[in-house]
Amino acid sequence: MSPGAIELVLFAFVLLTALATAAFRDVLAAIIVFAAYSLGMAIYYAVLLAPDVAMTEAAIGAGVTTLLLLLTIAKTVRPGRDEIFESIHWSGLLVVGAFTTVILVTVTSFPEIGASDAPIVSNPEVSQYYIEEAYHDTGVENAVTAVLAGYRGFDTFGEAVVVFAAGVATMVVLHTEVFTRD
Amino acid sequence: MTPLVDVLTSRYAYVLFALLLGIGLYMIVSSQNLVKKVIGLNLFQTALFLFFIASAYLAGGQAPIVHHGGKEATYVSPLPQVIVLTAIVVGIAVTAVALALLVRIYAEYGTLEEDVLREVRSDD
Amino acid sequence: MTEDPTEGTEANGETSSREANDEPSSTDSQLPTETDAMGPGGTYVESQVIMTTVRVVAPFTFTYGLFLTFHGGGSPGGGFQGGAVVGTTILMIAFAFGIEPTRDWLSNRTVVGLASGGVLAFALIGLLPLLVGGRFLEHAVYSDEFGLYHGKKYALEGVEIVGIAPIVSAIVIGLFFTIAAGFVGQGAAWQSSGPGSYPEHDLDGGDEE
Amino acid sequence: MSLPLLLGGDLDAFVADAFLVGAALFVVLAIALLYRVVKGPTMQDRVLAVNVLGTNTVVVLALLSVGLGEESLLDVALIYALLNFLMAVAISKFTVDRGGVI
Repeated sequence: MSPGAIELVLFAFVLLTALATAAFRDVLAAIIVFAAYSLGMAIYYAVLLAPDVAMTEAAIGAGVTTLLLLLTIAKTVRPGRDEIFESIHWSGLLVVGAFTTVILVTVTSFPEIGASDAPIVSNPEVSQYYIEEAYHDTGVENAVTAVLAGYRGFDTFGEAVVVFAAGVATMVVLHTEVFTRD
Repeated sequence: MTPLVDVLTSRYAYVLFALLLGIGLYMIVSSQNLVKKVIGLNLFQTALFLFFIASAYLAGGQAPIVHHGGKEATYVSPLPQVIVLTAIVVGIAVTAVALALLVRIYAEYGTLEEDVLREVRSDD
Repeated sequence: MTEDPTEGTEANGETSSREANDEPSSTDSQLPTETDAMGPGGTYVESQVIMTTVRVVAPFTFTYGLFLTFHGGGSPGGGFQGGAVVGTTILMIAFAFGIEPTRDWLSNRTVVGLASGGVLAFALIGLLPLLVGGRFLEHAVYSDEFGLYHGKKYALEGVEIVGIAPIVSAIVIGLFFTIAAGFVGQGAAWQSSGPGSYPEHDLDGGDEE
Repeated sequence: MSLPLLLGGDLDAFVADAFLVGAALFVVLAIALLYRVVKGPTMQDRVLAVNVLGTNTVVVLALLSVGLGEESLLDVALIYALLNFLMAVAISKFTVDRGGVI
């Protein structure tokens, strides 16, 4: 049952798409490769047994993000196509390399993925409680929905308002001049 | 060397998380084009999502659809999935605000290249 | 990461017709037929294939989005996923039949009302328990105090269906339309001849908020 | 049929593993498609490759659904089946005259 082989291949796929996204100088090509990256990521979420997240990634990543990015470069211009790949920015690479190394060192001290004694999975007061009592407390079988709208409803309310505010902010940013023009 | 390899092979997703974080950060830092910076921001975000989802995973578990509160099976933790779920939607909202700002910047300065933008701004 | 000049020139030769250019007027001059076909409305081009496909697929996508929203309690899904899929359906229609006609059909008032109404409905569902001494978003009050059948379940589903799903779908649609309309302001006089700009009358409906 | 039994394994586990290996092979195919996405040389090649990648994703998710015993993953595959063409249509419309026709 262990997803070992597929996880290894997905690792390569996601990493290659991410590298290609960074490497393309042409923005349209980068957007296309980023869409491929999003596909790989959705499969990864599915392998890690998060169907709800994979679903959101499918709708948002495949549809909305790509469309918004495309619209933006349709509204503006793409850079000149004198070269197709970025040249390497060495000082940036140095800083980012140091940052990644630090993160990679901390990775060794995380609990193993899938271990049953990992604190997030085994916590009896949070995760285990949600799984055992969600149906009894809220009457829905999907524990994710139960936590989303039930146990963490206040948090979700905040998120919804943030999304709403982002919509208003976008309209304000793009339409301010319209109000004052006439 | 072997213990290190063992440690890393049992933590594929965390290694991928670190590398994607690096790639996303590199795009944000070094891309000349602002749209590519936004793509880098998105990439950085998805790396963090992967970290959350991987930390929720339980080997041999099931997706957190608890049929009638059955306790006979083991399930992955729903909590990080909920956090990621809301974060994805907030992420697209953040991306959209950033892109709206880019459209505004282009209307104002006529370019999305960072170095050109810096020149134009210094001329003002 | 690697530079490959030969490939760059190759791609350059293949796609020279849309070579990026900082002069919007030159790209504009490449689209005479499209602008003629559409009149003053924009640069949308009809495609029979895309329109037919969308006409077939869109009802299924829309229904599936509603299914995800309404059935979020028993299977994966919920307000966020369902709302995103419903919003994407509208984006699909906008792509096939032109953004401007879709904007006219789905007026700005509808989109803004959907988003605001979602936030208000969410807040209302959360605030009602306060009337009888419960706490904010305490769904159990609906079955215990108000005596609704399966009240706590329906309150939770209500949050998903009339709260989150309209917000997410309306924001997805609204963001798309807003960015598609672009920005035509005073500082952007030189841009008004660019390929993506729209005439003034398109912006009149956009100031609802 | 008797091969996994001869090997001393459980038949269900063998079938599940076979589906997982199949899914892994389809991801290998995705990496092969990635070559076309990166290499190009034209943008149309990239669009077509991404579209095939999307269809490939549907197959991988369906195989995973059987292999992991999670019928809920089929819902994800369904979303991709419905929305996959939107991405390809958007990009391909964009490649004509640099977004002039969106």
